[in-house]
Amino acid sequence: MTVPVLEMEGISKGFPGVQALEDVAFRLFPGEIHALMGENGAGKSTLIKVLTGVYEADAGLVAIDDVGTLIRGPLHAQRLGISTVYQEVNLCPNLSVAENIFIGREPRRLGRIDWAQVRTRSAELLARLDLDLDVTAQLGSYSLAVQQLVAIVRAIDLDAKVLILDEPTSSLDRGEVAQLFTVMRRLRADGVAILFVSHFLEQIYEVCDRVTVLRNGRLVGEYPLAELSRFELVSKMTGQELAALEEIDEAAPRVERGEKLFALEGVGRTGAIDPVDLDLHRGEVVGLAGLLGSGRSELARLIFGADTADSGRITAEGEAVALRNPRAAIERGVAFCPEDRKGDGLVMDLTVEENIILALQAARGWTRPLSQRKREELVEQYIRALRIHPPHPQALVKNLSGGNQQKVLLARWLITQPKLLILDEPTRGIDIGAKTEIQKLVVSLAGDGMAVLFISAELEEVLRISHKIEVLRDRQLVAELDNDGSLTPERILQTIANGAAEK
Amino acid sequence: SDKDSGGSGSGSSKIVLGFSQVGAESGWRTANTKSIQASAGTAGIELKFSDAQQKQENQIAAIRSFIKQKVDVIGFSPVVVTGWDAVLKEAKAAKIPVVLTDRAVDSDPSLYVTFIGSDFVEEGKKAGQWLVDEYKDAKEPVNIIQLEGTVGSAPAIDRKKGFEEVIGSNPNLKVVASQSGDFTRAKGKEVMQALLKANKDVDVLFAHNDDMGLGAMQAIEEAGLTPGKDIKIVTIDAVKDGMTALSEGKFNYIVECSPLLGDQLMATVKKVKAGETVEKRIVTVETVFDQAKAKEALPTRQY
Amino acid sequence: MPVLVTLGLFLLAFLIGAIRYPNFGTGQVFLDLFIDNAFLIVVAIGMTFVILTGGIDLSVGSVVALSGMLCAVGTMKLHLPALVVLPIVLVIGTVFGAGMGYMIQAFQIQPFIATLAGMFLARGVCLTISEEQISIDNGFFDAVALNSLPLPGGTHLSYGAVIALIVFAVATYVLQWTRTGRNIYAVGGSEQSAMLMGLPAGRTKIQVYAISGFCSALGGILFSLYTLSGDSTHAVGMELDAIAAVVIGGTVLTGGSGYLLGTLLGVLVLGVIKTILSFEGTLSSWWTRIAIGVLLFGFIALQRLIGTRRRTRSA
Amino acid sequence: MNRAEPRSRLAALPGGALTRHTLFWPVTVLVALLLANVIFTPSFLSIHIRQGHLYGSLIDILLFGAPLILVALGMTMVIATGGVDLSVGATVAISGALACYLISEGHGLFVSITVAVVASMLLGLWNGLLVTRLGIQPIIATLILMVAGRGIAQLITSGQIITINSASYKMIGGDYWLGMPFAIIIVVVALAVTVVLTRRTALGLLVESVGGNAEASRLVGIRASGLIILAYVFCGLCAGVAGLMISSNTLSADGNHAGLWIELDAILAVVLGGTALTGGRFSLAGTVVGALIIQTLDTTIYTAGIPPRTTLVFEAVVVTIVCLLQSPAFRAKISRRRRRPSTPPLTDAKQEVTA
Ligand SMILES: Nc1ncnc2c1ncn2[C@@H]1O[C@H](COP(=O)(O)OP(=O)(O)OP(=O)(O)O)[C@@H](O)[C@H]1O
Ligand SMILES: Nc1ncnc2c1ncn2[C@@H]1O[C@H](COP(=O)(O)OP(=O)(O)OP(=O)(O)O)[C@@H](O)[C@H]1O
Ligand SMILES: [Mg+2]
Ligand SMILES: [Mg+2]
Repeated sequence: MTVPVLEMEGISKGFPGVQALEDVAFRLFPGEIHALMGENGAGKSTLIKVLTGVYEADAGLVAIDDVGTLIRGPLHAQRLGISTVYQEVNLCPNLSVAENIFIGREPRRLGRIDWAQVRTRSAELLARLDLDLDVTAQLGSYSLAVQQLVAIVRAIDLDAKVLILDEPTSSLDRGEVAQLFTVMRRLRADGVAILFVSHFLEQIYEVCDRVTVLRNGRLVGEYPLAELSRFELVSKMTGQELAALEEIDEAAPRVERGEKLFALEGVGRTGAIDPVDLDLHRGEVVGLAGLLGSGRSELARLIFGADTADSGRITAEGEAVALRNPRAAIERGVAFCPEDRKGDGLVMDLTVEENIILALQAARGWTRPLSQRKREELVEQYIRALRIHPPHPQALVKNLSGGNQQKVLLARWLITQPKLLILDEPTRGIDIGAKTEIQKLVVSLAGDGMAVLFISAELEEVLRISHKIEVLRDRQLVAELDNDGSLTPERILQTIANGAAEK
Repeated sequence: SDKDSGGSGSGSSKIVLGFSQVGAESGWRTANTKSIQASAGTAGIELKFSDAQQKQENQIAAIRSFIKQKVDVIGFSPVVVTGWDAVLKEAKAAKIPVVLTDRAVDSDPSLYVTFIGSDFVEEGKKAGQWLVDEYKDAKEPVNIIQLEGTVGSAPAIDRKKGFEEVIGSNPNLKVVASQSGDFTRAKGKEVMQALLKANKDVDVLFAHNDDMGLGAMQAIEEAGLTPGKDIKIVTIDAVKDGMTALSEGKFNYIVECSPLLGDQLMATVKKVKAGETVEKRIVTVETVFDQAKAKEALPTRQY
Repeated sequence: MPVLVTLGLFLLAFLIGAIRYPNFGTGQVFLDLFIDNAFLIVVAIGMTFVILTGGIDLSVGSVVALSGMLCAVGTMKLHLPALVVLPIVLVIGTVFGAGMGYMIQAFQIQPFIATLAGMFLARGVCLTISEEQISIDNGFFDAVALNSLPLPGGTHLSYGAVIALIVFAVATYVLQWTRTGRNIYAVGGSEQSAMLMGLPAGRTKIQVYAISGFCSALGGILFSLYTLSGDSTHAVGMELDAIAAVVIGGTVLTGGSGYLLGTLLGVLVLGVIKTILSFEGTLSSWWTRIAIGVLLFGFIALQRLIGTRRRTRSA
Repeated sequence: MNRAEPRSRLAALPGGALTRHTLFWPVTVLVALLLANVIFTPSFLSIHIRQGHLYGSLIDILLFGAPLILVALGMTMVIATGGVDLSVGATVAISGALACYLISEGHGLFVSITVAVVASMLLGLWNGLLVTRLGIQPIIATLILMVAGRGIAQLITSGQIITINSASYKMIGGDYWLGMPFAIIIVVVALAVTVVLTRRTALGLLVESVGGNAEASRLVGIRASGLIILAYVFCGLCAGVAGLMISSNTLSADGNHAGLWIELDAILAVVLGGTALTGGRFSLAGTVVGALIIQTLDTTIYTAGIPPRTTLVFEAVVVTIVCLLQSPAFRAKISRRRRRPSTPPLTDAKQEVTA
C-alpha cells in the first residue's frame, strides 16, 4: 500500500474522570474498508470525534495525505474530504428528508436554492439504497432506521476521500445492510477509504479488509482481517480468552408457556398498523420480525399506550383494559424500552442512577422515594450485571458511550420487574459480550414467568431467544411462526417476501 | 360624506371627545382620569377614552383611530414631549381640533388649540424655593437626599432641573445623594434605607412625588429618626396620603400638582367646538401646602 | 397550518370590528395597522430569526430606543446629514447584535441572559447619551415621515410601512431560498446535529443575533420616523410584544419551526386588538388591560383548539 | 474548542476542583460585591441591635431581597419543568392588592391573607392549565396573565394606592420577630420546605426528568401535566406570599407598581444560580445566591452613588461578568491564553515533521 490518506498518532483524550483515549495510533489507506473494533466505551466514537475536530485532543497528531493538519471542526473536516456518519443519528428532525440530505450544499440557481432539484436528486440518491420515501416529509416522522439510512445517503454523496461510518447498521435489517455494503464496495473500488464501526462480527468479516482494535482507550493493534479469526478478534477486544462466541450459539432453552397474559384483538391504528390479533403468554418470548418500516415499533407502541389505538380491544389477564397512555399500561405491568434512546428514552442531563430508577420511581409516585440504600443496591446490581462502563452511578448519562447508554435504558425497565416487557431493539449498539448477557437475561426472565415482546433488526438474535415469531410486512401481521428449532432466518425472510399467511 | 355621524350613533348633537390617556401608572393619574370622566358626564360630552399603557406608539395609534372615528375634538395627555408632528398634522388635515392636557408637546403650536396643565419645572422650583427660604440662615452645609422619579420620565427630569436650579443659589444646600425611586413607595423606602446607611447626617429629603416620600418616611422611622424633625421632607403632588403625613407633621412641605383638570378640559372643549378662541396656555390652579394648610385642606381632599 | 388559523382569526376579528364599529371596516383602518406597527413588524421579523434557532433576544426594545436616540443625536446634536446617520445606526445595531451572538456562541451563555444584559446596556447607554427627549427636525426625516405613499381608493401607506413590507419580503426570501436561511432552521432543529453535519452552526447563531440587531436598529429608525424624536423611554417592553407576535404567528420557542408570514399576522393580531379597544372607547385603564389579556387568550386558545383538532384528524 | 462537549455538571464528577463547583463563581461575585460596599460604607458588614432588632445593611439586603428570593424559588421550579412564568409580577400585585383591600374593608387579617394566597395559587393553576391542557407555550400563556393581571390588581385598588394600618400585617414583610425580620424567617422556612419537598421526595427527580426530556418522561409513566401544574401553582403561591411581603413592607398596595419587572429579576436570579432556562437540572441554592446578587447589586448602586442614568450600564456589566465567569468555555479560553507560550499547538509540531 501507498501513503495513508489519514494517519493519527499518539492521540490522547481525557474527560473529567475518564481517560477515553490514551496514546492511540490509527492509519487509513485509500481503497480499504477498515474496521474499528472495541467493547462499549472502548473509545471508538471518541477517536472519530477527535478525528473530525468535534473534540480537541489533549495530545497527538493528525495527518491527512501525510500533511499535519489541525482539524478545526466537522465543517473543516468535510472540506478536507472527510465525510462522517456519527453514531447517534445526527440530523435535523424538523427538516424534510430531502433537505437533510442536501443542507449545506444545496444546488442553487441564480443564487437561490433550487428546491425542485433538491427533491429529485435526493429521491435518486435514496433509490440507490432502494428507498422510496416521501422526501418532502419531515425527517422526524420516520423511524430511526430510516433516519439512519438518510444519514448514510447524505454522507456517501459528499464526494469524500474518507468516509467514516460509526455504527451505521445498528438498526438496519439484512436487506438494507446488503445495500449499504454494495455501495461501500463500490466506493472502495473508487479509492475511497472507509472507516467502519460495527458490533456485528459477520458484517465486519463480510466487508472489511483490516481492523484496528481498541480496548479501554488503548490501542491493541492493527491486523489484516484475513489473518485474524473471530475468536482471536474477540479476545483482543475483551482482553480475555473467553469463548464468548460459543455462548452466543447456544440456543434458548425451551420453557413451558404459561397462562395467557395479554390478548390483542384487532388492535390497530390508522396509518400506523393494521388491526392485529396477538396473544402474549407468561414465560414466552415473542419475537417480531419484519423489514424496516413494517410496523414493529408501531405495534409495540400501541400495546404500551405510547400511541392510542383506534380500533380493537386488549384484554389483560382476562379483563378488558384500555391502555390509553403509558401510565395505564405501566399500571398493568407493561414495560417498554423504546428504540430511540436519545429521543424517547434517556434524560441526558440526569445521572446514570437517576435514569435507572426513573421508571420505578415514577410508578411509586413522588411521595414515596426509593431509599438511598435501595437505590444504590439496585443500581450497583445492574451496573455490574450489564457491565455499564464507567461504573459510576453519578456519571451523567450523556457522557456515556452509545452502547452503555443503551444498557442504562435496559436496566431502567428490568428493575421494574414487569409482567410484560417490550424490548424494541434492546441490543442496538451493544457489544457482543454484553449482548450475550442481555440475551441470557431475557431468557431467564421469561423462565421466571415474564412475557417478553422482542424486536430486533437482527433475525438471528430474534430466532435465538424467541419461542414464537410474528412476522410483519407493510404494517400487517402476516404470519405467526413457531420457533421449533427448524426455523431459519432464510425461512423468515421468505415469509416476509411471500407474505402468505402461514397461521 | 358622513362627516357628522360622530362616533357611535348615539345622537349626533352630542359633542364627541376622543381622549387618549397616558395610562394608569399612579394614583395621581387615576384621579386625573376620573376627573375627566366625571366632568364629561356632567358636561354632556360623549367621551371616547383610550388608555395608552405609557406607550407613545399606542397613543399615536389611538389618536389616529379617533381621526378615523371622526370625533369632534381630540384631547390627550402626551406620554412624552416630542414626536407628535405627524399625527397632529393628520388631525389638522381632518379638521379636528386638539387639546393637550397635563403635559406639553414641542410641536408647532399651530397644530393644537391649547394646553391645559401644570409645569413640572415650576414645581421643582417651588420645592427648591421652600428649602432656600427655610435654610437661608444656615451656616453649615445642609445635606439633601433627592429621590428622583422614573429615570428618563418628563416629571423626573423637569422637577430635578427646577429644584437644582433654585437651590444652586445657596452653596450650603448640597445634594449628597440622588437616586431613582421609580415614583413608588416600595422603591422609595428601599433606596432611602440604603442611603441612610451610606450617608450620615442627612437633613432634608426631596422626593419627586408623595409616594416615594411616604416610603422614605417609613425608612427614616425604622432607622430610629423622626421624619419632619431629624430629616425634613419636601415632596410634590399632594395626594391624600401625603397630605395626611403633612398634617401629622411627618412631611414639611408639599407642592401641589393637581390632577383635577376635567372641568377645565370640558369647558375648553365646548368653547373650541363653538368656534370661540381659547388661550394657548391654560394654567391649572395649583398651590403649595405647609403643615398648617394641610390640616385645613385635608378633610375636603378628593384624591 | 397554524399560519392559516392565525390568518382566519385575524380576518374574523377585523370583520367583527367592522360590523361593530362604524368607520372601522375601511381600507385605511386596515392600512393603519401596518402604519402604526411598521417598527414592530421589522423588530418581530428579527426576533423570528432568533427564535427559529431556539434563542431569544430581549434587547430589541432597548436597541430600538438607542437607535432612535442615535438618529436624534446624530442629526440634531452633531448636525450630520441623515444619510450618514442612518447607515451608522444600522451598523451599530448589527454590531451590537453580533456581539451578543458572539457571547452566546463562544462562551455558551444562555441567550436570555446575554440579551438581558444587552437590554440593560443599550437602555443604559441611551440614557447616558441623553435622558431627555430630542425631537428630530431634519429635512430628510420630515420628508419621509410626513409624506406617504398614496394608494388607490384615497388610502395611503406610510413609507415606514413600505419599508417594513420590503423587509418582510427580503427576510422571507432569505429564510426560504438561501443557505443561511436553511441553516437557521437546522440549528433550531438541533444545534448539535447541525454542527456535526458540517453546517456553520456557530456562525449561524451569531448571524441571527446580528440580523435581529439590524432589524432592531431599523425598527428604531422607523420608530424615530414615526415619532420624529429620540427618547430613552421609547419601546419599553417592546421585546415582549415582538415575542408575542412571533409566537402567535405559530413559531415555536424551542426553535426550528415557524414562518415569517405568521409573525406578520401576529403583529396584525396585536394591532387589531389595540384598534378594537380604541374604537370601543369606553374602557377604563384597567379594563383595557384585562380586555387585552382576554382577547389575547381568546386568540391563542382558539388557535390551539382549531390547530389541534386539525392535527388529530389528519393523523 | 471543545465545541461539542456538553456543559457538564462538573461538580458531580470526581476530580472537580472547588472552582468547578457550579456555585463557586456566583458566590465569589456576591462576596466581591459585598466587599466593594465596604469601600463606600465602612460599616457595611456590621450588624447591631437597634430598637430591639437587628439592624444593618446586610439585614436590609435580606429583608428587601426576601420577596425576590421567594419569587425566584417558584420560578426555579417552573423553569425546571421547561417553562417560564412571566405573570409573577402581576400575581404579586394582585395578592398585595387583595389583602390590603380586604383589610381596609375591615376583614380579619387571617381571612384577607388566606384569600390573597388562595387567589395567587388559582392564578398559578390557570397558568398551569393553559400550559398543560391547551398546550400553549409557557411564555405566551403566562404573558396573558402578565397583561391582564395588572389590570385585575388595579381593578381591585381602583387604580389608587390602598394604605392600611395594621401592625400585624406589617409583620409579614416589614417587621421583626424575636429581633429577626419576619420576612427572612418566611423565606428560610419556604426554602427549607422546598428543599425537603424536592430533594427528600422524588419530586425533584421527576421534575428534572420532565424538564429534561418530556417525551421520555411520558414513556416512563410520569404524570407530567400534574407536575407542571404543581410547579405553576407553587410559583403562584410564592409570588402571592412575596406580594404580601411587598405590600406589608410599606403597608400599602400599589396595583400598578408592585412587582413590576420582578419576573425578569427572578429569571435572572435563577439563571445566575446556574439553572438552565431549557429546563431539567435545577439548583435552589443557586437561585438564592442569584437573588442575593441582584439585591446586593441594587444596594451597591444606591450606596456607591452611581447616577441613576448609568445604573443600567453598571448592571449590564456585572451580569456579563458573572455569566462569563460561570462559563467554562470562557475560563478555558482565558487559561489557555495564559498557558499558550509554554505549549505550542500540536499542528506546528507535526507540520515541522512532515512538511
Ligand atoms: N463528553 C464526554 N464526557 C465524559 N466522558 C465521555 C464523553 N464522551 C465519551 N466519554 C467517555 O469516553 C469513553 C469512550 O466513549 P466512546 O463513546 O468513544 O465509546 P465507544 O467505543 O464509541 O463505545 P460504544 O460502542 O458504546 O459506542 C467512555 O467511557 C465514555 O464514558
Ligand atoms: N418506505 C419506508 N421504509 C421505512 N419506513 C417507512 C417507509 N415509509 C414510511 N416509513 C415510516 O417508518 C415507520 C415504520 O414504523 P416502525 O417504526 O413501526 O417500523 P419498524 O418495523 O419498527 O421498523 P424500523 O424501526 O426498523 O424502521 C412509520 O412511522 C413510517 O412513517
Ligand atoms: Mg460509540
Ligand atoms: Mg422500529
